[in-house]
Amino acid sequence: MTIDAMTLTLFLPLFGAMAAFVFPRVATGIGLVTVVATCGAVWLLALEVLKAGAVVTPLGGWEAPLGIALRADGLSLAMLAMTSGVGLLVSLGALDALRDLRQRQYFWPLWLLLLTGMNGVYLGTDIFNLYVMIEVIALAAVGLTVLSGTKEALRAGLEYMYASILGALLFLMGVGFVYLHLGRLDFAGLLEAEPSGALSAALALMLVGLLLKTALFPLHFWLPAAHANATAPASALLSGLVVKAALYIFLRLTTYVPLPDEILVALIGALGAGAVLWGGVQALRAERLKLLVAWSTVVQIGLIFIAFARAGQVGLTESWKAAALLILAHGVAKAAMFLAAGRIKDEVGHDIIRDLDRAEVRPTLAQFTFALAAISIIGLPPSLGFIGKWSLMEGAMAAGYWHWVAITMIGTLLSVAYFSRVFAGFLRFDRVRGPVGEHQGWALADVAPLTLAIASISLGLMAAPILSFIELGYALGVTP
Amino acid sequence: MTDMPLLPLFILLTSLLASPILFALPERAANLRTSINLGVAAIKVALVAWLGWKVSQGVVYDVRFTVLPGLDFKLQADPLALLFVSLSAILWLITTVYSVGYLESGSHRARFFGFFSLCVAATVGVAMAGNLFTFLIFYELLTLATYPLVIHRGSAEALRAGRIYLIYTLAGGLVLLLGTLGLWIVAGTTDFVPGGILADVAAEQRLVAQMLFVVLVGAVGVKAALFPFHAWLPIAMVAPAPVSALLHAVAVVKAGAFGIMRIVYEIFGIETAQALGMTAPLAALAAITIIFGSLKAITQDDIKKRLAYSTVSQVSYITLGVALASPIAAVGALAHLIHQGLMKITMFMAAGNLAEGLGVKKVSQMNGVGRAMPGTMLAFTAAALAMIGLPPLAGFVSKWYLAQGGLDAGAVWVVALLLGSSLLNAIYFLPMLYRAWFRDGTETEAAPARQRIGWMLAAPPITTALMVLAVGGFANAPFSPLEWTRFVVAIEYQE
Amino acid sequence: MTLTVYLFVVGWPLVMATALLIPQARPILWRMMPLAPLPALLLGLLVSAPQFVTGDWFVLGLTMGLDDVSRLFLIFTSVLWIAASSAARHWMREDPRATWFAVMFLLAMSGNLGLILSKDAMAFYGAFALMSFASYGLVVHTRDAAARKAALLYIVFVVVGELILFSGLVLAATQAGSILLADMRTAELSGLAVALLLVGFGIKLGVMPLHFWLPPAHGAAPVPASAVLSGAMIKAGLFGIMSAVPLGVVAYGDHGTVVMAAGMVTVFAALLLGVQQTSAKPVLGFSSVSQMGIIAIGLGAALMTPGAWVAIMPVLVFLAAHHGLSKGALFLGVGAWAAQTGRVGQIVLTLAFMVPALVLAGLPITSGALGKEALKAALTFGSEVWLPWLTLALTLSGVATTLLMARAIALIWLNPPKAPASKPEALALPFLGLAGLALALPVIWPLLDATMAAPVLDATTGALWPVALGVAIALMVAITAYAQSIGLAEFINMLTAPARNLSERLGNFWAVKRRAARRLGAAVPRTIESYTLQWRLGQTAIAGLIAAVLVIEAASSLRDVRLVTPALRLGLTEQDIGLQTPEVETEIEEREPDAILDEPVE
Amino acid sequence: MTPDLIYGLTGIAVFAIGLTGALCAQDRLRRVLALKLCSLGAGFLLVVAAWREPPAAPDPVPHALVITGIVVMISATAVALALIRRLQSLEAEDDD
Repeated sequence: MTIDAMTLTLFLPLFGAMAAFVFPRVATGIGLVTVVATCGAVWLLALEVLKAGAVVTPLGGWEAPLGIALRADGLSLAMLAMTSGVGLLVSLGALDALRDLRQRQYFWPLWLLLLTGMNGVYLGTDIFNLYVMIEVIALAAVGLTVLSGTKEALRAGLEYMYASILGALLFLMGVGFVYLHLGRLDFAGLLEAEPSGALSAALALMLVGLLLKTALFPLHFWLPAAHANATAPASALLSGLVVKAALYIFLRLTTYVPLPDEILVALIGALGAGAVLWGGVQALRAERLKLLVAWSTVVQIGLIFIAFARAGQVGLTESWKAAALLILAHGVAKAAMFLAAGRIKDEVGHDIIRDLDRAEVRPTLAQFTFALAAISIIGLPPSLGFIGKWSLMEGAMAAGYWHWVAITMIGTLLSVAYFSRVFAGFLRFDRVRGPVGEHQGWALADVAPLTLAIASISLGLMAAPILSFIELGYALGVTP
Repeated sequence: MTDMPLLPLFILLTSLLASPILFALPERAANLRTSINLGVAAIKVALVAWLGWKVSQGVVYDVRFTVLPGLDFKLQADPLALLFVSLSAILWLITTVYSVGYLESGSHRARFFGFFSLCVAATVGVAMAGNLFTFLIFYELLTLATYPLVIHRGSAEALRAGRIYLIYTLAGGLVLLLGTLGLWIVAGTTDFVPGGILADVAAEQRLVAQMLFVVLVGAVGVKAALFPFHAWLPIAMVAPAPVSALLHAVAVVKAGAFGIMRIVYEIFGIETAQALGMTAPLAALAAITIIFGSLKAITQDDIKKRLAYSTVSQVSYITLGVALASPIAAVGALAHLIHQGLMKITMFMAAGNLAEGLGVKKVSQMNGVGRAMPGTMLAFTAAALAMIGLPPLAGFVSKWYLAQGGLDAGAVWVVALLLGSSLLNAIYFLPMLYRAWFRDGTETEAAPARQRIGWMLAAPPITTALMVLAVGGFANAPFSPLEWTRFVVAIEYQE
Repeated sequence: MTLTVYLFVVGWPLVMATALLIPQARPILWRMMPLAPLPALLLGLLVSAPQFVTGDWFVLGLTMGLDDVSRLFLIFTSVLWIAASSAARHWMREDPRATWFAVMFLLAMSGNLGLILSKDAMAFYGAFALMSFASYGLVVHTRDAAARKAALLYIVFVVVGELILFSGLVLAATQAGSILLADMRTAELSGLAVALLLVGFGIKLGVMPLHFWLPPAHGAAPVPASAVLSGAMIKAGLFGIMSAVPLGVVAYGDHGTVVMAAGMVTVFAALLLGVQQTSAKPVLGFSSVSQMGIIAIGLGAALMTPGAWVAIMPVLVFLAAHHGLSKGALFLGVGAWAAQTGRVGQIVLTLAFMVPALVLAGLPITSGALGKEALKAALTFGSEVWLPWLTLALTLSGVATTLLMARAIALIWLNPPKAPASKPEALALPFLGLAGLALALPVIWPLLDATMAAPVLDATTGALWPVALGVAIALMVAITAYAQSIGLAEFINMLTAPARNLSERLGNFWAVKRRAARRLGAAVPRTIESYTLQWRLGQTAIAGLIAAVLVIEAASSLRDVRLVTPALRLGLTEQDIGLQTPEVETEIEEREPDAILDEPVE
Repeated sequence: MTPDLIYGLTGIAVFAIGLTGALCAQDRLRRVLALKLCSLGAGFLLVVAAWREPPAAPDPVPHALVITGIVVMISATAVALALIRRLQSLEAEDDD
């Protein structure tokens, strides 16, 4: 067996995680090197995919349906690229954000484990492997959530743990049904399956499990607390990347299993709408900056599901692209936003929105970064978020689903409203006594979030190549 | 170097790239900041001049790359774009000088100039956008970049104004997004093409086309301060004077008016719009705005608010000229785009000088300011008289064409409207001039802190006032705005 | 001769006005003041008309020039300005606002000369506006209550006049298809256009009922300014009518009747009003109004009967010059009299004052009498019905003018006008010069233009139009008076009050609703949140969703038509798979165009 | 009623009980246990999937899956328990 890029992508972080755990003193170095190396591997893989359309590697030489096959196509590679790219920048941001030695020691192994899990999800082709990977992700993510060690974080982490494991177990139950019915678990098998009661049950269980893990309204109850109470880099990873793994599986599943029913699609869209509205209202009420950002994640996930449901059942062949664009956009922008929020909290000393304008120190660059990320989250041009929203609305209008358009517009207005609360806090000065240092609080640590934020804006101008890239090899049957 | 296909992009980038540099400069590096500001502004004017020369030579610029399948980011430099680009480039240079002087002792200068340049980039982008999609991008960018300027002072009042501003403009932007999407779905393209792209659609699906018209024009109407979407403009006057001057008198409202032009002429096509029966309601709306704005202006005591309402009124001249569907009126509308910009920027800068030099912010405090600041007030006077429409000042020329256009379109009421509006203009401007020149200032009112204003504050309004004189006085000269306008109208009406 | 010369003639006063902004240059500029209109006078005397020059670059194409009529206007106007500037030099010597006066004076001068030289509507309108607006500064100059009131009235009329004029010119230009005054002059303008032009210029001319501004303004302005206001500037109205209205080309019977009737009323009503005045200058102002009535009679006749124009036109020019010189002299005379410190000087000047007064009233063989007789003769070419009345009116106007002059002289003594301390003889000189010219006009006139100085002929018809117009104007006047009494801004406030109240009430209503909504918006999410937490709704939703998805799946498997294919194959490999029914395929095909085309309509 | 059906239904029932517990239980430990039950139920189901008519050997793949599942669940339980302990000690500190 030769060591190819795909195997590297999967195992580099795993070995990195182990090494970082064993050698805590050099954990930081190991972590960074590993993440960079993973990025390199993803890059190599991307070149292959560009050449071949889709690449399949049977792991350990075992062929499907029994063995573990890894498969990379445009969409999975886009997810991988986002994960490793955002991960690299978050890692850089973490260098500054994690001051505590203990935090640093645990952060790197957990994060590398998380990376392993996510890479595994994006490369996996059979649903049991996906189950294992989402469990790995869940454990690592819970570890990251409680990294700060505060009581709130522990409570939130525990809640997250329950939800996450329950979601995974629902998925596992679904896997059991599938095996019972089909005798195989790979995507290709699913693709050829005839609809049946067992498959329907499996689908129901798996879907709900995934929805619970992605925190789609009303299953979002664990998310805001978990994301708001974690340390900044952890929040960035959790919000930007982790929920995307379950979303990715959701997209794949709905593509490979018998087409979801029209009513089901509508139900998912309706839940998305609920998320947009309820999340927006809660974000308006949020008192702390990170909580607001966390609620905005709920909103965005709702939006992604609306994108999925934008044109009903028949539109699903195209709708996944809009959803994928929104996933990418949100991943990059939300990571930037959480890192920036963390920077602001570090500099100002708190993140209570109402009192931001009393601060005498204004970390301008971090605030600017926050604003840039907000542009993408709100969906203003030319950001990637805008392109995603455009695709969503375009599809919905073309199919005559005007209610999705209306919901999207309301969501946009809501997001403007809650983010403008924050901006007002940044830009108001009359409540401060004494001069305000405009350029105070700049640090090298701002570079990582700023880069992410700029990427989230400028990627919008590259939407066409991204779109054609994620279509590469998406059809499973076409590949060798 | 004879042909540079990316010239429009460079013009856009000059101010776009200057902005991060300006952000990053420390607050104390005033000299460096000033040099960068002025340098970039001057380079931009030079590039625009070059572009103008090239375009008049018949060179066609078309910079594009694909964003989504079939949907391009597209910059073009057609004569209409050039009209607006040159206006913003030249006024940017002048306003930069003014802002440097104005903010000499102010705070947050790095931020101010950073966003200021971003605004100009957005304006230039709006001007050169080759399709509605690109237009939308820059239109939103303009909103975002102006918001920090509106709330620059950072007070509670400024923030309130900023919030209202944001709500209006972003809601407008959202509706524009909706309209753009609708257009994209219905027509399959969003390109600006003289003569319009919707003739077929309008013939087949009249109602769709009509709704599209309402949505699109309504959306840009927010920035153009069309009644009843005008409320943000007077409120946004809490911004510092250069912002009010360049942005609210020129960039933002003009972006709206310019958008109306693009949409009516190059998305629908004037004939189609007329056939849809949409031009008459638009003209009526513009007429209401003209009268309403003037009436509101009369009751304002705050100088900047009065000017703001006057802007509401005056910008609708442009809309009116477009909506009359007569080439002559179109000449008036386009010329007014330039003329109104020059006049209003002069007045706002003069108002800023009054506030800076004398602490005068209200009309009732203006007694005798003419003697205290003769240069500034001369400039103000020239602009005010031009607004009223006295020849040979700029405002007269556009009003003349609008009136002729109204007669040409068979709408005699337009003449009456223009008369009424001029009368109202006179009612709110002449008392200001009267107080400034013919009343003696009392010690308590006009001379609390008579600080000298530097040349950087004094020169810009005088310069623009001279331009007001020049564009009116030499309206018939080659390369004058009016001449260029006629050229543009010939294209739009495909004569 | 080039455009440069014309621009110089018009621009020279502007240059001087600009130079006045430099404090050091002021003394010498004051000394040069009488030289400001000199280029214009030289142009008028030296150039033999007609002449046209053009400058394409200016405004919408600038055309200037001189013809027979404008040349004469130019000459007497510039003479008046020279006299007035000489007087102003001394009158303003001690005045604290002298510089202001000079700037406004020069601007008005430039405008007045410019409008005479203009041959296109734009330039004409611009110059006209410059003159009118600059004169505001002259009227308001003393800043006392009377001056302010007069100035307010003045500016209101000016603004309204300008607007009406603008619309008239726009209409005329559209109908004539050209902005050249000469083309309008020969085009068949519509009745509306002519009416607008007549009203616009009529305001400047001060013909009743458009005269309200005139006497107070002429009374309030400093003496030198009154002289040009009354002598030169109101003639701009006449000049405008003669330049832009197609007199002698098209007949406008109704307009003519109105103008003529207004003229006749003016001649006498001005007398009745004038005699009630309590100081000399307003009386002289009313006398101007009265005299303009005479000119209006001539214009009215020509409007009615185009054929009469050839005869009437030279007479009107002559009358204009006559009135300009004598009224200028009279105003300067008031000033000169007031400047006298000794009784002897006063008596001498009173006697001198009588000379232009009598000329104006129409003492035989003076220009006044000649002018009126010539007009009577010319009127015989016009409407015959009106002729006896007109003749009678013209005759009686002599009596009226005499009465007014008497009143003026009496008032000089009873209510002596104020004057700044200055050299009495220096002020007397321009007065005497003008008075002399007024007296000598019958001799000088043929020297200037022999053909224009040879007129005589007849007139007819009329209707009862003025009543309707009179009622309308009375209403307007009532409003104006009211607005004036409470202040203009206040008046506008009052007009807009209902709208403001409404918006305020709406605003309050909204504020209440918004507060309520905000309270609700704050309370509801909190309630829902606590409810969801209490009942662990999120957890329950998991079970609910599982059930829901199962039900949906079960229900859909029971239905007949169902898309069962994985989404992926729909677009890509449908023919290979063969699971898909053709009906479904067509359904998709139909759906898309439908969705695109029809949905928005609904 | 074949053994595999009984076994399968038992598995589903165990899962359902676990699910109910996970959704309804308030106590932290009890919820962990409920989740364990769920995982057991899922395991049952997979084991059923391995069942073949007696002469044939059972399918080995599900067994591998079940073992993997158990391992994963054990680690998850460990993490959960560690968290609970940490949280409880923190809360105890607060109470003091």
